[in-house]
Amino acid sequence: MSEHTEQGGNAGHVVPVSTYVLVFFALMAGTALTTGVAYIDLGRWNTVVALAIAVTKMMLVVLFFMHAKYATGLTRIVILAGFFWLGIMITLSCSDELTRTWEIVPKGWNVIVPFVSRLF
Amino acid sequence: MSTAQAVPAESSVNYLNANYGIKSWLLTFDHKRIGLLYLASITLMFFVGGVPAVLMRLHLIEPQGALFEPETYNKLFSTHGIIMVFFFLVPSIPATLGNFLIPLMIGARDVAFPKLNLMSWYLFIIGALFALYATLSGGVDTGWTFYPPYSSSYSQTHVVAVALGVFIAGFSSILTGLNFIVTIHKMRAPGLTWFRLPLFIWAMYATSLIFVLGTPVIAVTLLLLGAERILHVGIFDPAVGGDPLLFQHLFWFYSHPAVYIMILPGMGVVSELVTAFSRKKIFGYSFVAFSSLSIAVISFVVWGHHMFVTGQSVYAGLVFSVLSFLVAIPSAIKVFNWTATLYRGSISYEAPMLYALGFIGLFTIGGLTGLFLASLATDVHLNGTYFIVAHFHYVMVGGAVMAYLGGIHYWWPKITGRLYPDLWARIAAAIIFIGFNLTFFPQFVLGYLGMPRRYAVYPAEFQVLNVMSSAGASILGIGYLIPLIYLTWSMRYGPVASSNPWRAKGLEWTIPSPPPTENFTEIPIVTEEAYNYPVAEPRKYPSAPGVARV
Amino acid sequence: MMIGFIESGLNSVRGAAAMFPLQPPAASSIAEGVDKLYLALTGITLFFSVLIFSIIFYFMVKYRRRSDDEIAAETHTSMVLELGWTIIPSLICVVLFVWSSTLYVRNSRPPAASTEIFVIGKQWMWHLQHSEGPREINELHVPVGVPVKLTMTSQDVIHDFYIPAFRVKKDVLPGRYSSIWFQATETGTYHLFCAQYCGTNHSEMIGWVYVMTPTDYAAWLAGGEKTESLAEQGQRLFIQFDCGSCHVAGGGGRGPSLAGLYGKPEKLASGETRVVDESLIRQAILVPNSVHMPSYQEIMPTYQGQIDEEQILQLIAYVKSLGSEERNGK
Amino acid sequence: MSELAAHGTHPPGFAHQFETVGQQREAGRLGMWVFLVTEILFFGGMFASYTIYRALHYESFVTGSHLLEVKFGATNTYVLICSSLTMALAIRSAQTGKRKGQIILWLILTMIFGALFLGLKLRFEWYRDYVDGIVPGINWAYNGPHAPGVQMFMCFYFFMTGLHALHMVAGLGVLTVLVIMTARNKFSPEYYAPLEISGLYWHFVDIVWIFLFALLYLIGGRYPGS
Repeated sequence: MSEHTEQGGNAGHVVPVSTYVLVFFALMAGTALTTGVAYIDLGRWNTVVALAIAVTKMMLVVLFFMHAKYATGLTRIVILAGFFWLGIMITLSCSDELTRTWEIVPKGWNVIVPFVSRLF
Repeated sequence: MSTAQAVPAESSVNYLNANYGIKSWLLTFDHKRIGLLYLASITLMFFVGGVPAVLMRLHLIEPQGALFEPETYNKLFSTHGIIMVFFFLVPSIPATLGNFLIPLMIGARDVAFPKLNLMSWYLFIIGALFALYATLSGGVDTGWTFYPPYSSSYSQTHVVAVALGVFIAGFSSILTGLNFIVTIHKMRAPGLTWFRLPLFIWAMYATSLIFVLGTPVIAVTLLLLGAERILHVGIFDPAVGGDPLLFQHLFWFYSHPAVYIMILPGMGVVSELVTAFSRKKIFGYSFVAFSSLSIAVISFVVWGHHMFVTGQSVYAGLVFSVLSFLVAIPSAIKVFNWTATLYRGSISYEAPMLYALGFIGLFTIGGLTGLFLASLATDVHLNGTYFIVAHFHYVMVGGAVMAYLGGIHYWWPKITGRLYPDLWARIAAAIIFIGFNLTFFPQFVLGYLGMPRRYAVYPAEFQVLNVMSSAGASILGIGYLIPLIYLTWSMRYGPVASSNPWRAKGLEWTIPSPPPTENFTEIPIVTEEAYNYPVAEPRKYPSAPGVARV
Repeated sequence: MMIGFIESGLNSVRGAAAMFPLQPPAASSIAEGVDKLYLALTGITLFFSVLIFSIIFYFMVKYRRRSDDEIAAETHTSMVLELGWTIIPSLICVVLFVWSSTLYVRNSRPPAASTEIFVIGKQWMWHLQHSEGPREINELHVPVGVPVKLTMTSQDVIHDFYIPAFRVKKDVLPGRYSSIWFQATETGTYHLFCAQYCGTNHSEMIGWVYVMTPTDYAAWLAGGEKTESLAEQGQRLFIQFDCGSCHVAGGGGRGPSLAGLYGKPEKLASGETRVVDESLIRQAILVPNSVHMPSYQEIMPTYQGQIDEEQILQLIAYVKSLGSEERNGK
Repeated sequence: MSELAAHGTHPPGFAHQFETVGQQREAGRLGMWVFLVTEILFFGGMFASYTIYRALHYESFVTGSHLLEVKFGATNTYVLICSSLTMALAIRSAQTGKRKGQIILWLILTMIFGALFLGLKLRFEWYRDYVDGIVPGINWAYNGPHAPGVQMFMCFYFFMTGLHALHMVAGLGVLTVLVIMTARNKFSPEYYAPLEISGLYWHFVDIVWIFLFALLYLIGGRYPGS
């Protein structure tokens, strides 16, 4: 599967056309699926499903089209750092925005559940 | 390490005399020349931002305001803040010393992307021109924080032009940070492992992380603010369900880490200075190195302490408070390690060392007073008062600017190939230290007494302390002018510097002063740790040839 | 003779302290706690600053370079030291966090039986409205020893209500209510500042807080023009806007009865349960559909633009008074 | 520059500050990934605001979402996925040393899909929105339920899709340059870094759209009564 065009690990990885086509069809199917699911009443889960499919599609693009699957550890750390920091921003701003109306100090899961469920 | 051949600067071709003319500067891709372009432009911005500060202190001598209408005063503090934060402090050490030194210190011929580097400078200049245009054509009166709905719906001044300037200058930061990260990862000389890097490089790496991860957020936030102001649509405006506090969250997501953009490079400089002038390996290398990284990371999770009194939820307040305390620890580790480095050293007191010691002292006070603001109960009283003003000036001026000046003095012989009069430099350092404390210490007291910041007029009982502060400011102002004069003088008339006038360690001191355009004739192979000063007791320090001293 | 000397010395120190106060007047029940924490923090700051400064100074002198060719002696990184100056500051921070947060959380909750005063900030003045009716501008009269709760909102930009002597401060935001409370402990006159930059005359958005003995305060309330109480003003508005045609007292109308509603948790159509407080009533008047109750139709029109912040406060006071009447009746 | 002679022959596209071709390629790749991280946080600022406001004004956002037509959003998603595939194939052609005609073909196809995306967006969405009066700040005539919240949703819709479209336009510019460079025989299996790096950017813009489609068009579902 791996076919290097140059000496050492620097060279770009050549991905077989079949893999690209497979990923392509998976992406198309994912789009059809997410569109279709939107017309079924799943309550709160509609958003969860839509986001889950979007994340899966993103993973496919990042891993195969963008060659992250064949990239160095450093590249992967860079990608993860981006999402980690996005996570920091969203979580901590929500920790204020979504808890302002709280009257009583909720305990344990009582904190997490209403907090998370408001996002979906 | 390849040994230095101290070539007399006059006779050799170096980056300064390789070619001449405006074009050779404005179209240069040489990181050293770009560093100097930044040096010139931010020095200009420093004095542009300094004039309003002087006028403000003069105005505040009298409780009713000695000089201006409140409207003008508001524009003065806004201009001072915007210029100093976005156009001086943020680019100060990274863009000048960072650009100049990173390739030299890691044994590279240039940064990874020289064209991008020049583009960063042009973006900075374009951003600065917008800010200057806005200032000259009537100014802006929102403060550097641009809080809506005042900035989006009520202010009658040039908010959009300034925001655009900051937006564009932001991209300059992003590209600089990107360039540095790639350079430090990919351009290190053979043998120069991460734990052999000078601590300045670690600090610049941590700074670049903040540039890259924080700056895009302020960019998009200002974009949203501009759109709200131009199109009159509701994003942060509560009149249509928007939340003005969301702006503050996004703003401080960048602007709190931005404080560390200002101080981390200063910490890096001080690590270099303390080792060079005590001729010792740094105490606790890995602790100092990792504290830089942890400061960079923690800086992103503490922003809510700017919002303890804004009506942020109590729960978020508690989370942000505990995280804010966390950032004190790596800072403390650094201070203790610098102090311990002095132990049994061979300490000399040239001007750069005076700045470095001044930095440690002032940063200690600045950092410790931060504890008052991380503590929820005291922050409620102190937030929005002069206590805040004093605290962040201790960190940013007492800290960052002292380190910047120390660094400029330390590497000046390398940059220009000339020495400056050390006596004058020491006098200036002392004047700045004294002037600084006289200016800002009274403001701690003012803040505790309850005087709010951004007040054009104030109750008469605060006058004594305000006059003290203004008196100190006049000393501080003079202090800043002295280096400008003798450094400019030395460029032409200063004694010629050897390649290593301080007998310091580091790759940058192994090449001629000023360095040749390609930095290293042969890329060095590094075989030793940073700051590997000789230690065996009876041996004499080997004399470097061609040392010239004032 | 000696004693007299010391006394005169002390007096001159006191005189200097009066000229150079290092502490603002402390005139509320929470001021002492905050000041203690402040003092502790100052102590920590002084201790570490002095420590660092003296060590540096000592090393500077002791290890000064005596000849140009001198080299340093070898030292090694000590794990004990590194851990020591990591752990000790961490412990100090933990103590400070717990101390300050306990104080903050305790200070953030007003006692149940607080006198209520409403504050509206606008460029560049403070409107203060007592429940009993009197209105003030840039002046606030409060009785000593009674907990006072301020419910605050802004008509334009963000302001900040700050009384240094009480150690209380809170941003006053447009579009929502924020609140603080205090219990004055010393009679006197104290500064009131706006501490969030709000435009041209920000520094003139200041005033005075007069803390009076209860009898003086009662006299002050009784004096001046006879005004309706806030709830009575709200009731007039309630009639004027014909709110009662839907919100029929005793229930059965197209909207919920408002009696006894205040302070009760209510399940909303969105599935959320919220306590009926000032913010919720305000939202119900301005954006009714966002908080409507499941058993009623979404028919209430918005009153956005037809009613100002002051009138909303009057209506809130009226709704609250309905609650208390019902409870009194039981 | 003068010491380049020391490195023997000058490989195509080799810059003087690097020691080896591999170093240069890795630097370029890392640089682009770091840039994409800044892009994540750039769009992230909007995603964060969107998430918070959506949580606070859920019903308004659902109402606003229903003003958008899923069929156009979905079509454009398909179009962008196609363009991502052709972009990947263009790079592969260069990697494996195919004739330049083939590389150009894939690049042009990518550009056609990109332009198609923008065309659809402009003609069938933004233009109609403008006619229908649901463009906040420019032509706003909406008077249905939840008007303030819907306006806020539409603001975010236009900012996010607008910024995304700007990135597409920039990408089309980059692709044009790549076509010219390919035509001038700049690329070979040894040197195709500009293609590879631009590809990363193009795929990233695709990913942003994948999320925009899910968040803007599909939230709250499209089933009757949602």
